[in-house]
Amino acid sequence: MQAERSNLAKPSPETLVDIYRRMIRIERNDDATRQQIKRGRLQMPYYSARGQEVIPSAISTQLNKDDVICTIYRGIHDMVAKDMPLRPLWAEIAGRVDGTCKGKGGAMHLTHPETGVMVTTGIVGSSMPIANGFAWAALLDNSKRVSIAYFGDGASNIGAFHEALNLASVWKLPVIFVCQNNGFAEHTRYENGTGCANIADRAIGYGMPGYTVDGNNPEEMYGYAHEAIRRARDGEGPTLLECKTFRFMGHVFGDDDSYMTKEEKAAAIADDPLPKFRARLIADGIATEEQLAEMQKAIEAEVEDAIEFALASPLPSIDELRRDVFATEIPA
Amino acid sequence: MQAERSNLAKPSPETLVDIYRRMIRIERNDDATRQQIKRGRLQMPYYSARGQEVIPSAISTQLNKDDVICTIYRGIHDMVAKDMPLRPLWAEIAGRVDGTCKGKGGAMHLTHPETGVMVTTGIVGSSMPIANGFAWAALLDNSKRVSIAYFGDGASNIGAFHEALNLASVWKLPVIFVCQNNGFAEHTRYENGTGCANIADRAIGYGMPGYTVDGNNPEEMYGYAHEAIRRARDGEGPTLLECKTFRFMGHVFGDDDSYMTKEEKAAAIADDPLPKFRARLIADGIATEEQLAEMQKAIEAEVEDAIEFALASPLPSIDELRRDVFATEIPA
Amino acid sequence: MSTDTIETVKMTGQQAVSAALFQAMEEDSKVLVFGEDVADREGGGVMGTTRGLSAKFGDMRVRSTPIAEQSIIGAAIGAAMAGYKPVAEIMLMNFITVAMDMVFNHAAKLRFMSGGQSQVPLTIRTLTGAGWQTAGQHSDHLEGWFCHTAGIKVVAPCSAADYKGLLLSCIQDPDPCLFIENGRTLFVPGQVPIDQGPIPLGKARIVQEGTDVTLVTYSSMTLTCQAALADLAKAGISAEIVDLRTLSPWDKDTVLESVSKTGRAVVVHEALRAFGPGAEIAATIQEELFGKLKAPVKRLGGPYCAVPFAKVLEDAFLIQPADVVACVQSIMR
Amino acid sequence: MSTDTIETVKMTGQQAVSAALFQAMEEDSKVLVFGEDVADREGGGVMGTTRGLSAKFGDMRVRSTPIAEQSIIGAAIGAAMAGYKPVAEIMLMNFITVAMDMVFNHAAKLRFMSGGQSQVPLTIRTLTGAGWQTAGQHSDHLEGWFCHTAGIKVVAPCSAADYKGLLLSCIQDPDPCLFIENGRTLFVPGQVPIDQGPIPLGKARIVQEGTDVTLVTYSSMTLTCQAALADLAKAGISAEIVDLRTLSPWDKDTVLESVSKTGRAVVVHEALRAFGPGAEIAATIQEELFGKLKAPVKRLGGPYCAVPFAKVLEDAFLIQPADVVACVQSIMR
Ligand SMILES: Cc1ncc(C[n+]2csc(CCOP(=O)(O)OP(=O)(O)O)c2C)c(N)n1
Ligand SMILES: Cc1ncc(C[n+]2csc(CCOP(=O)(O)OP(=O)(O)O)c2C)c(N)n1
Ligand SMILES: [Mg+2]
Ligand SMILES: [Mg+2]
Repeated sequence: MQAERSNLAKPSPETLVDIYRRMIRIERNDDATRQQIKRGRLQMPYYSARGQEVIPSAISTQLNKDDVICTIYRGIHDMVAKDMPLRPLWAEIAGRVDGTCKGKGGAMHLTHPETGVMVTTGIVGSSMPIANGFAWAALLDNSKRVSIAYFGDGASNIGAFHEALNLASVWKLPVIFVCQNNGFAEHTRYENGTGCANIADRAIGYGMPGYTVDGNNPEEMYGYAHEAIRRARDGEGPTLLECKTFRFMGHVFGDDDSYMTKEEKAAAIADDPLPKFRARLIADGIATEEQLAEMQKAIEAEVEDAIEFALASPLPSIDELRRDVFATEIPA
Repeated sequence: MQAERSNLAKPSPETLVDIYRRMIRIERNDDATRQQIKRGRLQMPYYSARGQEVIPSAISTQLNKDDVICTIYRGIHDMVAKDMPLRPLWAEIAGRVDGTCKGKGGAMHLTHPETGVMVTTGIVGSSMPIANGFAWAALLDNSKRVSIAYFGDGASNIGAFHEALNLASVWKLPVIFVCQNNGFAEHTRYENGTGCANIADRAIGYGMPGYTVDGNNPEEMYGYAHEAIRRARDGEGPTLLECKTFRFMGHVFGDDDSYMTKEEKAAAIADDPLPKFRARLIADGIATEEQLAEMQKAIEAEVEDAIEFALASPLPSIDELRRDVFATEIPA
Repeated sequence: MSTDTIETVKMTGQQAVSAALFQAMEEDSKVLVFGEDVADREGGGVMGTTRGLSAKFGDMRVRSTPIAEQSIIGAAIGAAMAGYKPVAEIMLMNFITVAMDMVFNHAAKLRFMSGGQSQVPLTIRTLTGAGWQTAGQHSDHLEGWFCHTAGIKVVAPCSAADYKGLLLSCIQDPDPCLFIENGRTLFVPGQVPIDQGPIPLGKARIVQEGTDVTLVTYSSMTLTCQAALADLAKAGISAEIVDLRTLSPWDKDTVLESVSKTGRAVVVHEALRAFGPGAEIAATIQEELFGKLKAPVKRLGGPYCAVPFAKVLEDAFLIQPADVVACVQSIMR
Repeated sequence: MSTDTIETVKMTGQQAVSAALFQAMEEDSKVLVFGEDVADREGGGVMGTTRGLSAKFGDMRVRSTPIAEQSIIGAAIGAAMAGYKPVAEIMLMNFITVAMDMVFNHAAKLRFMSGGQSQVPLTIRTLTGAGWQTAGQHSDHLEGWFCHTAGIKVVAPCSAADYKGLLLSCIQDPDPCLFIENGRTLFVPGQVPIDQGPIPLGKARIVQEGTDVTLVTYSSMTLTCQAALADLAKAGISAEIVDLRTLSPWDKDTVLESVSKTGRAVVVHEALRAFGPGAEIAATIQEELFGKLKAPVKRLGGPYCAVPFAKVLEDAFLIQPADVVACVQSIMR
């Protein structure tokens, strides 16, 4: 489905700058993560979202702190966009006590309720049924809270997607299903795993609106997200947003890209939304070179600080194996 | 989607009579089953398909013996339509050694490979992923065999439906997904469990044709089934058929129908496809009163014989608990 | 164990479950009930167990769902994390197989993986058990899988009073609980104290005191063991019956105390014997009471096959009182 | 056990799995391989284990699938019933939770429920195990669930030769088999007889002969037990290591024979200790060898929690050689 661009809400200049702030914060953080892994200071499989910054940034600029997200292993960009503080984030991926999860969850299971990051799952599709529960709770609370489920294109082929979208529609839940369609599921090209031309085509099967959006276009992403959020807050029910994008670093950081062509990868990177958007902001006089450089410096300092904080944080005690299994600690 | 009625294949007079033969055989067998349960000669939960006779009859008249079906607990009509012999069928639901499954599977798990009844599942949705496997095997065999998955409207809301239809589409499998939409899932009305107006609307989400068909109209059912079977045999891939119908006996034989209105039930029964079709055949001179009475008497005799055969068949030995777990018997 | 002294009312396990749900929803507005056909519009449950709840508490707190167990448990998890206490019904235990990811990878693990930030005070009610000729896909006792899962409690009552008291405790518990109803115990009437409140999880119930052998059991097999008492007595054997009621965590102290006294133990459950819950109990007893046992710990459980349809086979599949008697006798000499 | 006499080649478990797949597909045109990313177009598997198969046997016999485990196992079941021998890959064991209905209610039961008419000669390959910091949803050893399921065989090799020989047997077996690869054993090189054929299912392997205690183990913990041998020897303890290799059906005879000789047994596995596979083995040993044991049967298994992320916690989660030594010493006095 295509809502006419014309009547899509437009982001204000301030909002555009805020979207950029979230994007550059995601990118700087991602870059630093890859550096630390290369330098052997972090050990973990890392699912970089480099290239997908626009999607959660354009959405999160319209979210409140108490709006919740359920995301996936490739979700640190979604968390950073939701303004998760970087110190506990880094302490977590470094497996330290000051991590969001005391080092017990790790990069694939970061959780930070204060900023609305409720669930990060490593299971394809599973963010969606759980997001419904938060949306149901919002209705029960008579709150206008919105619940967002982030997932990938490949995840739209698993049963949980189907069950979750149907339930959300029947119950008219204030939830938004955000498919970050980067064209690949691990090594499988979209069309080799997915029966339909656009994932948004599936929305009609649930009686909900579905939009195929250029996930690298900040204005367009903002506009469709605005409509989906409005529907949720106005009690009109769920929306499916298919956001087309590309992941620059492959499935897991370090894998070989033999399953994609050099050309398509080069083309995608040449079309990197981040520098393009930055140039646009300056060209249109929405922000100045200096202002954005300032912003970037501050963010780089924040990242640096988070890394040092994380690596200085102690390792968890093995007593943690007996804690948080249940509310009450398991006796030794 | 609606393929124009005009270019649908039309059943020959002989075929119409054959469809009726299957329908009356289903109905007589169903009636006898309910009588035997009432008389206490059978103990089992019975999921009558009274009212849904047209669907598998119009399909099966176009199937070969080696075309396979995977059906569900409410599936005895599908089996009878596929010409499963009644003696082993009855012996099975009576739990006897001469049953299709030696009495080990029962009414919910009848299996009869000779007539292509490969799987009967008691799990909602599970007939579909397995039917794909038979379709894949047909491709590997370079055979024109068709695989049919029968399921209900409620089953279209479970994950297995989604995964199966998507895989079938991506693999272009010769499988037909036949949804017998009787308007209820146990006690839940269609619209209270299903997000879309028509289940056929979901087909586009898999890039396959989907048709909403009057499942009580033999010609229409025949025509759409013909198109789906043609596509499968010609290597054009899967089709979703949503066949609208009604179940006269509730979810499980004996349940109270408080969840449906007397009016809708009365209206459906007044519209019983069986007598209507019978009258049509005679009115149009396609068959004579005598001919159909003859046919019915023969079928009633077949049913009678099957009942007597079944109830005379011995009970299984408890050694059966050690048999058929694996290919080799488990030592006592 | 005797309830003569306090005022009781006679009700079935099903009525006790219903009473617990009404009481819990009454006492705590955060308690929700949902699952397939649970609302009154759908007849208040296929078995009628949840009948009247939606009429009383409204259709936002009591909701019927599509047939989609992953989304049922998923929604329950999210609502629980958001501060509610959902009681999700999985109509029959075999159907939980389509929701194992939600139960195992999520409900049971989210508290741990989040370093204690997330809590999932969720109760899953489900019904199962052989005896109704529902055959291979509607009768299995799968509690063993969940006992082998860290982060979820497993409860399997037998008596009407336990059905009420333990369900109340599951609902109040801050962690996920699997509450298993059995088709042969659910409709058995029993005396339930009129003011029956929560019964603590993890505490067994001595159904019968005895001196020669301890029968460690739960759910349907508690009835079977009770039915064996007369013949055991005839054979001059005094059996003590321990109904675990909660399987995970199970009441090691009560079991070990009883077996220390009797010197013999037979573990009896409907679930398959092979790699079943009884193995954990037997392995623990032999380890803790090594050298103090008069006989090896025996286990009775379902044979290694699917639940068969034919009545004669289903009866053979289920452990019968005579099997219990024979097994006990085999270790009395 | 020594292979010096016969000609061997050095390869990892992964290479052995690949060799078995090539050999099986070569020998029998009915053998199929499919799962997520298994074809060469997708790189021949995320780990490269199936690399080269689709190039050699074509993309009808070797197919990559969408991310949809229910439909993967479902298609495998149908193809198996239609006369093929599918080897379906579930990338990691935790993902089988979304396909439990297909495995449990269907693959394992169809032969029985059909009275022997249906056969499901299906092999499910899956990888798991802690040690790679993949944390709570990518590391679990769930074999216990399948051992407690009637109608499916469970295989969990450790050595490269066993990876090859047992996978060949699973593929040829007329019934469903779950073949469990472990991330810490899969890449360990070992000597494999050049003509390594099928190794019978249900037969254990004596990895090390000894006289004082029997270590009953499988998969990753076979390596851990071997690593404990030196310190055990230092402590003057001669340990016999029995690698079960097949868990269901397991090799009772070999285990009982060994324990009859040593008089002591410790069961060691990576799966959670609570209600784990080790309980069945311990319960069986105490029952069969009652009165003949010098010490209680001990069990070592994963602690009751999810697999943690931090390396220090993951190491503490996994049984270490020192834990094995300490446990053995506790029963030597
Ligand atoms: C149920 C399940 N099956 C398989 C996997 C393994 N896996 C992890 S990520 C992935 C690809 C997911 O692709 P997509 O949904 O497009 O998300 P992306 O990684 O592209 O962001 C797969 C198959 C999993 N985590 N869960
Ligand atoms: C996975 C699963 N969940 C729930 C059930 C219980 N159940 C049996 S039939 C049924 C209703 C199915 O409705 P529908 O698909 O419309 O088929 P119908 O019975 O109307 O023919 C339900 C919920 C089941 N068998 N399997
Ligand atoms: Mg993707
Ligand atoms: Mg229906």
